[in-house]
Amino acid sequence: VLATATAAAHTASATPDDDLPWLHEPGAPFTPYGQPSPHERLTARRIGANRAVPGNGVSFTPLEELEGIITPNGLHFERHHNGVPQIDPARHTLTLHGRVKQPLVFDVKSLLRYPMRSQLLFIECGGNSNAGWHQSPIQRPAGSVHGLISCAEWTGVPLSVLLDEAGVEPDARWVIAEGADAGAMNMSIPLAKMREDCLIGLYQNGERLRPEQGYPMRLIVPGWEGVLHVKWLQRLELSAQPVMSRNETAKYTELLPSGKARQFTFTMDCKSLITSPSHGQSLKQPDIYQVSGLAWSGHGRIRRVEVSADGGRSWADAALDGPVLPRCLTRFRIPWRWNGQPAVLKSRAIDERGNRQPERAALVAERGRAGYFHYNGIVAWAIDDDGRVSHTY
Amino acid sequence: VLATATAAAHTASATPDDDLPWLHEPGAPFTPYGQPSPHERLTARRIGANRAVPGNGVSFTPLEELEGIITPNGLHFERHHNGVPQIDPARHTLTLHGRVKQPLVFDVKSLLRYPMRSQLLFIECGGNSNAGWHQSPIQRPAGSVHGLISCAEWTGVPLSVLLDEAGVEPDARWVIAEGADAGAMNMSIPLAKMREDCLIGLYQNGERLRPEQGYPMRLIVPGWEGVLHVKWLQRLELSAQPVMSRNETAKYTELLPSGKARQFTFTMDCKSLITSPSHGQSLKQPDIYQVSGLAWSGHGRIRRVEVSADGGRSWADAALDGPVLPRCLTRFRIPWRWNGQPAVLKSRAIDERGNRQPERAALVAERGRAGYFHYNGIVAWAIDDDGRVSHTY
Amino acid sequence: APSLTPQENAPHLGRPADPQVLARQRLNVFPDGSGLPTGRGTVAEGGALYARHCAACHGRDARGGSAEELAGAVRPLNDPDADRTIGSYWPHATTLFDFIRRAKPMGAPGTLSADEVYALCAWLLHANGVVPADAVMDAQSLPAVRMPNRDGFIRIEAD
Amino acid sequence: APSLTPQENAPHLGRPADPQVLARQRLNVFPDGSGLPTGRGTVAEGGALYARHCAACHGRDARGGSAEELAGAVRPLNDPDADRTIGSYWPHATTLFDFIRRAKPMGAPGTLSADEVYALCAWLLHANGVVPADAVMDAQSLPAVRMPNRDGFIRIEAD
Ligand code: HEC
Ligand code: HEC
Ligand SMILES: [Ca+2]
Ligand SMILES: [Ca+2]
Ligand SMILES: [Ca+2]
Ligand SMILES: [Ca+2]
Ligand SMILES: [Ca+2]
Ligand SMILES: [Ca+2]
Ligand SMILES: [Co+2]
Ligand SMILES: [Co+2]
Repeated sequence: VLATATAAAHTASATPDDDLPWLHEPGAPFTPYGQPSPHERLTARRIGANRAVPGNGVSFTPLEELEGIITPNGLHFERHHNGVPQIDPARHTLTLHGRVKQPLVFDVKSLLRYPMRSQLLFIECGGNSNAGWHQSPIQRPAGSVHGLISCAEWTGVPLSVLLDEAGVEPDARWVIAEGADAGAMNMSIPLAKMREDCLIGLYQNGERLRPEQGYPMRLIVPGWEGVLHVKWLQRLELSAQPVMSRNETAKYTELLPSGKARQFTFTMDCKSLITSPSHGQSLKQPDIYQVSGLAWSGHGRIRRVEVSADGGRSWADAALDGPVLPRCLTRFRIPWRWNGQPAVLKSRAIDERGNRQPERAALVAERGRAGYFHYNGIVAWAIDDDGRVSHTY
Repeated sequence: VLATATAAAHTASATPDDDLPWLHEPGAPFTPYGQPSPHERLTARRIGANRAVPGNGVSFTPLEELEGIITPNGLHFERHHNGVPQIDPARHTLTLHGRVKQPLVFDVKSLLRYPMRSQLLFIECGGNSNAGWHQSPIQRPAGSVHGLISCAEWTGVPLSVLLDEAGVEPDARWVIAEGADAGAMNMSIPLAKMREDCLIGLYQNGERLRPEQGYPMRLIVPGWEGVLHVKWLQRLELSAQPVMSRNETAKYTELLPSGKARQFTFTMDCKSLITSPSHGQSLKQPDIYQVSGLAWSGHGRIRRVEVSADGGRSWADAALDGPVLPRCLTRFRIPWRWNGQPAVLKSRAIDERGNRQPERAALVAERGRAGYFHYNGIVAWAIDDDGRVSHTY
Repeated sequence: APSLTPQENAPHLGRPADPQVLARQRLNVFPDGSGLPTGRGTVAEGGALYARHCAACHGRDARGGSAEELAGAVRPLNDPDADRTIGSYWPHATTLFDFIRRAKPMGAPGTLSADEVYALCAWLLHANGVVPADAVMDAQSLPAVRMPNRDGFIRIEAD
Repeated sequence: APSLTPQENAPHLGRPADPQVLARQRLNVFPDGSGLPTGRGTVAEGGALYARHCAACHGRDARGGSAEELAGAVRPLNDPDADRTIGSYWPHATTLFDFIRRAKPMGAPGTLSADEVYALCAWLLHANGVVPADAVMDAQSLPAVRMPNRDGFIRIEAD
């Protein structure tokens, strides 16, 4: 019945060129599940995959394209070893066994019946920003270097509830978590941490987990490195000792200059970076610009973020966008007048425990450059006198 | 090079039927923008559109399928009058004129240069839950009755910044906001509210606004009814008087039994509903069930939510999932032991200003049943002795 | 750090609006008639336009179609099933011009001329018994129309 | 409201696990050998399996392929560009069994038999100079292998 009238040309006000077509024709109808505007398709995860094993590698959250603290589900970063398993939730179970009084098996429907808690938390890959160890600063956008971090509202069942149901043997100290991916990745996590605040994650920003983030269930280990948040979780074995899996010995350990290696470095350290202005952007003319960035710490809340526009000679406090939450991304903002001359922008964070984000030089002095993981050095952007922004040390 | 070996049958452990195929084949590769699991495609917006005008109507957020407080962008509810305009951001502008010293035009790129703020806020349509006015309770899932509400982290430019740039004439009292949809919907908003906390919304849960939620820019009017958050915002005219548009006279006004009608009823009142258990679900056997729901108020933070399992004879305090934020959804939870007998579950909220969610009878007594908008009566679910849940009064 | 947290924290990137463009694009019509363009329309002209552009959804005599009832109110406003038509409920006649010009017809909104919108206003007001059959609506007569339910509203959060 | 906030707030919906299924599905292998299945494999058998399943990505003699270097470390661990191979860096031989059984080969993980995994462990340990050419790996000998970098790790957040 909709009479799609041949839009009679405007009689009185002939259609000037600034007339917008969408004002004069019915728009698109309703949809069951929305998608971003086609005009925003460049806001996407940048993929770094192994040519020989397409499911092995990472995809980065484009931090420089985003604002606020929430990462939309479609842009949450990925780190997989052999692709994303396409799991049928009806066939998936969680087995809790080992040093327990009664080994138990839970299916997905049952777990959805348990008490839950929601918490806004970041997940950061241990290898995030690892290019920072390189001798010369990598010339790529902020998200393509530091984008192995995302933040969501995770909802799930506290581990403590399931541990109580199975009954934990007194000599149990560790929980070995295993995923149902092609490689059944396994990690050892201290039982005390699992009891304290870990969740069986079931929801991500309100909807059920996305396949790339562990559907139908994953581990959530607040503030600790990404690999421990085992995706596609199918097994929890309690034991007196860690299993010493490949990803807690050969990988996710940090070689020191001495030749010894740090192991079981769980907590993601206090860190921040300016997302705008950042590499690849350009300041058209001298003017006021909004410096905006993200800060976080696995130890708790961010207490303070300072920003420098002269490479660290002087600093000013940035405003923190509330609510400032523990183990969660925090957005900081500070206006800056650029005078058209070369400048270097930096941010440094301090968390509620007093941990400070170190300068790169101090971090390298302490840890050498062969550690690969846990890079939380101060990130600096150089602005040249044409306003072009690039990554610098 | 990936040697897709013909997966030699497990020699030792012959493949039992419980063996999961995804454990033994590489998973899916990385993607630029993720999508929900196909196993979750039933979690979608339910559409209620006008047969003659497909872009006129609503689509509901499936609240009963979600958890936590964030609505994922693809499930944010829709209310449109003539479809979703497909706007090219390069051709879209915001014109600020009328009772200003200097009328100004802003393009999208420029607005992205302005100071911004992020805030977690609900947007609720004035017509949400309007079926509650019907004589008999509507038998549809919770989201299909009460799902014209969603919650996101909105990031945008405070109106006050643009108003200061244009310079406001002393006699200005109202701002007429107009969208660039097929019908250029216009609404009058008090200048004082616009200055106080309104935003030009540009980001939704971290990414740029979605088309259905107003891309490339919309108004955000914290705590006030949805129609005022004008989508696809293209014009702000300051004036001494409201324009008395169709949507603030013929619609979005509430007839009282006296025949007079309430007008300019901006703030969404204190409200709550249990999302689980809720209509259409069923409790398989007597056991402990987690009662979970949402509470919100346009006046500020939720102070308290009480839940009753005996139709309101007795009440208990539910736990509120932190952080409890002003003008934002708040998740409440309380465990409940169902004894297999018929029961009636209800929730009632109180906000920090002392406003209380009324029983339906009291609301109808005060406002009659012809008001259509601003229904915030207590929502009740009846459980029969087979555990089937249905909507009741 | 002098260059950080400068005196002013916002850039000034608004371009001065071109008065011609402002005038051409402005659709708001206020109860005092401000915003009404020059032009005129009669009840008869409106009737023909209504039949062509609107009757398909709103019904031949502005009621009984698939879309909103525009005229022919029977049940009063204090009836539980009150009829809320233009004549029985709308407080301002100028709202008709503001809405029809920007939103109608649904298939091609904003494509009616000022004369056509004035004519549709005339016919709809006449169909609601608010103006006589020979009424002519224009920038002076439309705002002068006194709607029956002019005083039917109670402002709750704005004075 | 007795039925609300009951004594216990969680249901008990875990089903007791079937010991046979547990034993069949369990992949974890601990440094003390717990979890290792019966079976055995020789360096020679491992060499043939490595050539067939692994060399394509890890290189003929476990280095120089597109994937990780598994053997042939040259630069020591205190060198800025240290080689971290199985022999130079891994602290436990049992990790090899745990990882290869669950994750290899990449195209069809978890499809190698216990014997085949023992054989691959034998060959890889031999290629790294950790066990002699006639070594046989099984549930007793594998955990007994002393890896060169056994004491190369400092536990930071766990004792
Ligand atoms: C294709 C169907 C269709 C056509 C053609 C159409 N309308 Fe409508 N009209 C509607 C719908 C549907 C609504 C309700 C819109 C809404 O909810 O925003 C409406 C609403 C209205 C209203 C507001 C009524 C109220 O009480 O809120 C008026 C006035 C109106 N139309 C007049 C017209 C005129 C004049 C024309 C012709 C120039 C016209 N319509 C053509 C479908 C149509
Ligand atoms: C299709 C390519 C491919 C094939 C075939 C393959 N691998 Fe790998 N392998 C890789 C990749 C890529 C990695 C790094 C994986 C990661 O980052 O999780 C790896 C990692 C490893 C590691 C861990 C090395 C370290 O230091 O962390 C071992 C051990 C290993 N492979 C052994 C084998 C064995 C044994 C086989 C044959 C049974 C095999 N691989 C077949 C690609 C392959
Ligand atoms: Ca919480
Ligand atoms: Ca670590
Ligand atoms: Ca210059
Ligand atoms: Ca905020
Ligand atoms: Ca209202
Ligand atoms: Ca019963
Ligand atoms: Co036009
Ligand atoms: Co198998």
